[in-house]
Amino acid sequence: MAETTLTDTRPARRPMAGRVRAAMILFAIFAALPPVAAAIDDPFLVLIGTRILAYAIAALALDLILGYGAMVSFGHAAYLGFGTYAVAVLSSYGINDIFLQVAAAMIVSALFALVTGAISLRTTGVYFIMITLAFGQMAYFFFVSLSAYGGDDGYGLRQRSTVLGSDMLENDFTLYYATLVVLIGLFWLCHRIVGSRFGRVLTGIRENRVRMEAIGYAPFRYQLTAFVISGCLTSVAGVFLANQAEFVSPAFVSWHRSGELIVMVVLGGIGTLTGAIGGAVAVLLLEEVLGSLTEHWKLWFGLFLVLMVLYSPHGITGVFKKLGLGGTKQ
Amino acid sequence: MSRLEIRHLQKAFGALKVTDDVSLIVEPGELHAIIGPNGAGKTTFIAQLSGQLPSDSGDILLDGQSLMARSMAERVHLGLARSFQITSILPRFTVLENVALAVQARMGSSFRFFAPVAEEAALNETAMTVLAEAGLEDRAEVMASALSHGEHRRLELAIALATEPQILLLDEPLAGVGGEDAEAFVARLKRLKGKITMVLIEHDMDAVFQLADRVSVLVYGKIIATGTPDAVRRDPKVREAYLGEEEEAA
Amino acid sequence: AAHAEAPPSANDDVLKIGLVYTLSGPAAALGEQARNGFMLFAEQNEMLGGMETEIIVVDDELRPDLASDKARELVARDAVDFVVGPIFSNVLIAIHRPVTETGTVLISTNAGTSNFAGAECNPNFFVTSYQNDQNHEVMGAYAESQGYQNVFLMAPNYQAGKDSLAGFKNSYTGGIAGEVFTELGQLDFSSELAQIAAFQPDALFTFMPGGMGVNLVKQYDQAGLSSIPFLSAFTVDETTLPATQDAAVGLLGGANWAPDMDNAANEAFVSAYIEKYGAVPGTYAMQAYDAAQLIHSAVEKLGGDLTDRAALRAALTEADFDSPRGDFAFGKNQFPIQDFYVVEAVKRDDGFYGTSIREQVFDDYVDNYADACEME
Amino acid sequence: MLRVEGLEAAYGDSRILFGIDLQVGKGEVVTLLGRNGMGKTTTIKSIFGLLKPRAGTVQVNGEDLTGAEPHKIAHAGLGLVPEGRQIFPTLNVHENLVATARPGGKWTAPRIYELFPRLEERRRNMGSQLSGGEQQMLAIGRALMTNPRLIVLDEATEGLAPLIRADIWAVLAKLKAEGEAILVIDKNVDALTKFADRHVVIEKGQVVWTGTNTEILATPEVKDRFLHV
Amino acid sequence: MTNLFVLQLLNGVQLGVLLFLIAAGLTLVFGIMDVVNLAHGVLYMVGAYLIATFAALTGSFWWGLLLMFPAAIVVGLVLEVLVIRRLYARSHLDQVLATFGLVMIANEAVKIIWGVSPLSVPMPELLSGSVPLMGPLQYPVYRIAIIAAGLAVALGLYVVVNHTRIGMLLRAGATNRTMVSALGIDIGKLFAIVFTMGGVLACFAGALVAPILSVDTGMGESVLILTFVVVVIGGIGSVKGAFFGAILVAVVDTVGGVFGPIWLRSVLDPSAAGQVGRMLAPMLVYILMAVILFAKPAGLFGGRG
Ligand SMILES: Nc1ncnc2c1ncn2[C@@H]1O[C@H](COP(=O)(O)OP(=O)(O)OP(=O)(O)O)[C@@H](O)[C@H]1O
Ligand SMILES: Nc1ncnc2c1ncn2[C@@H]1O[C@H](COP(=O)(O)OP(=O)(O)OP(=O)(O)O)[C@@H](O)[C@H]1O
Ligand SMILES: [Mg+2]
Ligand SMILES: [Mg+2]
Repeated sequence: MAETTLTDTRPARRPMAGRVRAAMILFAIFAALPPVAAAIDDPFLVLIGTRILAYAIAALALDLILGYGAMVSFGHAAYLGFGTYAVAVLSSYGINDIFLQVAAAMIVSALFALVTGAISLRTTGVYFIMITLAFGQMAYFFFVSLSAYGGDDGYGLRQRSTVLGSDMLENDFTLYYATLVVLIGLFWLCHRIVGSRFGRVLTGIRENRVRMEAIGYAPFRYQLTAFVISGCLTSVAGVFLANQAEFVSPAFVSWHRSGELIVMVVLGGIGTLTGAIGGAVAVLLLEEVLGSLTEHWKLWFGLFLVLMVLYSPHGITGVFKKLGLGGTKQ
Repeated sequence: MSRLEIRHLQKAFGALKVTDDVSLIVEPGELHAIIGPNGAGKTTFIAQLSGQLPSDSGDILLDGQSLMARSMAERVHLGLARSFQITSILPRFTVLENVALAVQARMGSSFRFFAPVAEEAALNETAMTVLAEAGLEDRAEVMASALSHGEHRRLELAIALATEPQILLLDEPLAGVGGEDAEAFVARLKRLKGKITMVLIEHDMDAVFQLADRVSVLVYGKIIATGTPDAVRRDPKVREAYLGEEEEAA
Repeated sequence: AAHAEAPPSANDDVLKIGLVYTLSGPAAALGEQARNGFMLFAEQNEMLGGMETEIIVVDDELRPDLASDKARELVARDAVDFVVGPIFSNVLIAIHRPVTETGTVLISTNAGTSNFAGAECNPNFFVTSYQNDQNHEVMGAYAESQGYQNVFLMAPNYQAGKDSLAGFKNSYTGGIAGEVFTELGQLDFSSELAQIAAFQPDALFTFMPGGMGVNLVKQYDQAGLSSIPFLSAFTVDETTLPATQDAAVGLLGGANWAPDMDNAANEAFVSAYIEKYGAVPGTYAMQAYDAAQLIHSAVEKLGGDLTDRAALRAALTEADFDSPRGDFAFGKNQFPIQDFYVVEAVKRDDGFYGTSIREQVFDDYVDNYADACEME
Repeated sequence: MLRVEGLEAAYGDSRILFGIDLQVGKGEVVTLLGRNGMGKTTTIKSIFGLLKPRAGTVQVNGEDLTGAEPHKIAHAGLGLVPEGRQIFPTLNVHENLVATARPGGKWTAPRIYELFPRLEERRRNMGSQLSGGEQQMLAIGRALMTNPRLIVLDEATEGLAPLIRADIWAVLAKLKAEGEAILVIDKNVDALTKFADRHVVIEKGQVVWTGTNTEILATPEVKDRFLHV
Repeated sequence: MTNLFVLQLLNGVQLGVLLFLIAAGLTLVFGIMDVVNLAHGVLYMVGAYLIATFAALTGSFWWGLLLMFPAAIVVGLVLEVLVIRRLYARSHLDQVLATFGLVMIANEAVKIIWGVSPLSVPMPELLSGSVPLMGPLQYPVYRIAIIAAGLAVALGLYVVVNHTRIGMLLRAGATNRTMVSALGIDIGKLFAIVFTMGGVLACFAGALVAPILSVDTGMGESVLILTFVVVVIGGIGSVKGAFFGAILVAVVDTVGGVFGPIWLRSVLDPSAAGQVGRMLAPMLVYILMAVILFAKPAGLFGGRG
């Protein structure tokens, strides 16, 4: 979405230190959650927490291409699908090891991203959004047609994944911390990618494609690489989601999920990585909290979104910056 | 330094023949100016040379090697760089980053995913050298969008030079640059002369006649004259099509 | 996860029940009926089973991924004794394991998928509705009995749709004029109706729940196809009749009950529902009402002591209450054994639209999967 | 006609203008001179309300229009040829001319085509498919089509061939003869001195010299010091 | 067979015309004002609810339709003034987020106001019944009326956008708002009018389908994606594109849905054909879009990407 960024007058990338600090604070809070949940005797918090962490991984992966590459993929839920179904399909054949499942999810995702990305990258802007939606929907209907795995009814898992033969993930706390460790690892990875040579080229292409070509870059290769990386990382989120929900279904692959991922990233503040994580937390927590307060929570959630856009142009990151937290001065 | 040879190049937009069988040789180290009325096809010609626009037919040879099948990026790696008539930079990158990206394009792989690029001394130092030559060193940390028009033009050239081209295609580098800045700009191009082969499009006749070794006049897709600045200036066809009487007084 | 936790909340004297229904989106009408049905009984009997009762209503938004968390929240955080719901099969699959593995009882008041009726039957899982295939089988048997030779089949292209046509064919042996899968959520059936008009079958059998059914019925009428018998399941019922009104009158459906059934329990239920909610209850409401009755009867039997899970299950299996549908008993898979009917949409004497019993098709019908259940 | 007093403006935190005073009378041609980056374009933007002034006033025909919406200012009789042309890329040449035209004055499409025959040849071309110089001609034509009483040209001859540039000077001289007011920014100071009435030189956001045409011709130091030409 | 084909073609055209009515407003707002409005589907739903309400109040479809228009104008204007107006200068993603919020608000509000049960609107007497088509086949009058109304709107829009000064200004404003206003045009007012007009068209489409479809809270969402597909296939901002895109999508969907399986059966064995057919049928529209965008990355009639 090249024109998307035109009205945005912020610098392409700001000093990272503040954001990393904000992410650290977030991670510390995450790490403290299970003890707190245990202390107040509410183990359910850990389960919600795991779901939030898994979506945070997906949002992070999406921000890599959306925020830094201006590739607004509206079909990213497909990769959640490859992740969740990798768990379901392999476990139905007795393969429960999480490393094998992640590897399978990534390989399938990489192939899918490679093919659909190569086609989608012929287009830009809203056309890109829609063509990725098309591929996302194809993946969706593919999963719907998997009668052996319940079609659109979905498929309940009989057990969670194992880690090198150990069933430690059956413990909700362990699953939570495993997801957190993966999130932190991937955040670090994305952070490095964004600051690398590759990341700078990617951002440059977003800013001015023709100029980048004129100094000798072939944009397609870089964009496609980023697209594939993002797809693979998203599928990791799917593996953890399947373990959290203990069942898989095309519901994880519907365009609503893709849209929700975009909402998380944009609400958090695009192109900040930390924002994507914050956005995932905000969206899912608000759903939880508003949902427990009122039957008409969607009304309030919608209102919140509208007001955020109107009054805080840079999402949640913007709010924190205004409050003097998390961001760095320019 | 390279030699550029253009053979029977063609390009049409619908019925409009914008480049109409153009053949031209740019000798190594030469600064070859192309002048011509507005809409004559000069920018189109540059776009064809750089690979931004595909050509309908004809051939472009760089040191004897055909460029026709090469992409824009590949041509840059072969040493062909260009500047844009309408400033084209990365507005939300700093001035330094704009140039460093061009340096990076030349210096090895960009498929490096981990090492922080901002700390790569080699890139930054080379970029600073280029900026210093362009007189932009004290603007290095400024967001490129905040530069004035004149500074934009300088940055535009600096980016092109940072790719260390063998041949530089300049599309109206002086557009909107006035006074002292323009003089400095011309002086800068003079210093580059002989080191790099250049193709210059410019409507500022002072600059053209000061800088060019040879001048070609492009009128509606066809080259109507090629020669030394003096010869071209005296050519009545050129006066009629392009220069008018103003230049006589100047 | 495998939590072998103690049965939750066994030590306090509040009876906690979680309702999981779809209460938003286009399918919300179904969830509302079910919730109303359950609440009707709960409010008539403030203390279910003689215990102080707390009911937590949860909207699953027809999102299975979300529902599994919400169900777990009910079990882990709210420590409910029973989870009641849902409407849709995909939600059932998502919440089944999280609820039952903790020892909490799950009572489905609508969805009854084949896996949970057969090999995966579960002592903590009860169903007050039917096995999903049964209503379709009713219509198949009816078509068979009418001697139709050429039936056109149509269902949305998703799992339940495929199951429905399979169910119909279980008990129908005649010819098939055409078999069409429409898009899920399709609104305009002009193209399918054109095919029906071209084929002129003996009858149409369709499964078009919710808004799809409303549209199909209206367009069926408008296309002038009313002369072709319209056999359906979950298409013409009390949730859609307010929208289709006259267009649906005379269309047939398969069901385990209709609001005009002639027995005291039913009269009490229907009139109370109409009075309270100003609408005619459908099967969704009736089955949820029965779930409330079921809990009431079992808890009362145990005198409010839910610590002995085996005793609780035994009390539940007895199904000792008066269902508005008359005969009701649990089979060994804890799915109902009940009668099935062909019902017809009518304009009722009170001005409302509703379904009405036309004829009984099955008596004390056991679903086809019960044999595969190895419980007890 | 136009009176600007104490105009101050900034982009975010960076202040650019520090009190610009400027007047253009009826039928007067005034130039705004200064080296690159001194704030000429910023002045124009502030006058047109495209950038909200931080302080100072902008009056058109005695009416205070400081910070008013751009369309109100334009309606008061100002026509703009902006820096960088800003042609509408999705409209063809003819549409570019007529879309924002304010009929009723002497400028009509045929007259513009008479002025720039090249535009007539390309009249079905989309704005995005014009050469740089053609776009520049179109921008001037488009501003004239609003039949302004004061036309403001920001680097209107940038990128034009010498022949065309000469044409434009001739047009401006003609406009002046017809009594129209002009505010012009251009680096060809020599050409300007042939028909301008007064000159305003700005440096670093402040007016550092003003004077009549004769004064500037008589004091070459001005050009040396502030313009370096 | 040919009869059926013709009938399906007609059905496709009718669906296409309806899609066009919705897509036209979307493509205008999108292409011309550069606003991605996810809440456009909501307007379609609101149109249906409005006519349902007014028709029930007055007891007449025609009065309902007549009253729907001023109400739709009010809805459009309020939306523009309160929210959309502030989104013009914002990035597409911000617009997506805000209008997504609007969708949630509207769906919930509709639920609160009208309840969750679907409503229905009676078919006007004048347009009920069918006309005989070739052979034994009939075609409902009401659907013919929809086709006629859609074609009339299409023509009108085409003229306005491509051959009037308003149309030019809109196109100009889409790419460079500041310049248009610097040349003396009150673009704010102009955009408000266009947005409202697009909204009214969507409401009109909703009102038109109310007699044949059920009026429920999900109807906005179900058309939204399809409408975007139409707009993108046609090329953003092109009314002509929206028209042909809508017809193409609808015809491929209807005709492909019926004749695709028949064709599949001729190349595959029946059970495989059934399976493949069921998997492909819902993908058809998306496959069409992917293929078109692959061949023409800016849609059939699109200029910009
Ligand atoms: N994409 C296009 N489609 C159609 N015509 C085009 C397109 N691009 C350029 N043209 C036309 O081709 C001709 C040559 O344009 P070009 O930009 O090469 O001219 P130029 O010589 O650089 O002029 P200038 O000195 O004014 O910049 C112009 O008449 C222009 O209108
Ligand atoms: N959008 C912007 N944001 C921040 N600073 C800006 C912006 N535009 C211009 N500037 C700064 O304002 C100053 C004045 O710019 P302006 O464009 O008014 O100069 P100018 O006199 O028109 O120069 P030129 O002759 O190069 O066009 C410059 O230093 C420039 O860097
Ligand atoms: Mg040019
Ligand atoms: Mg300027």
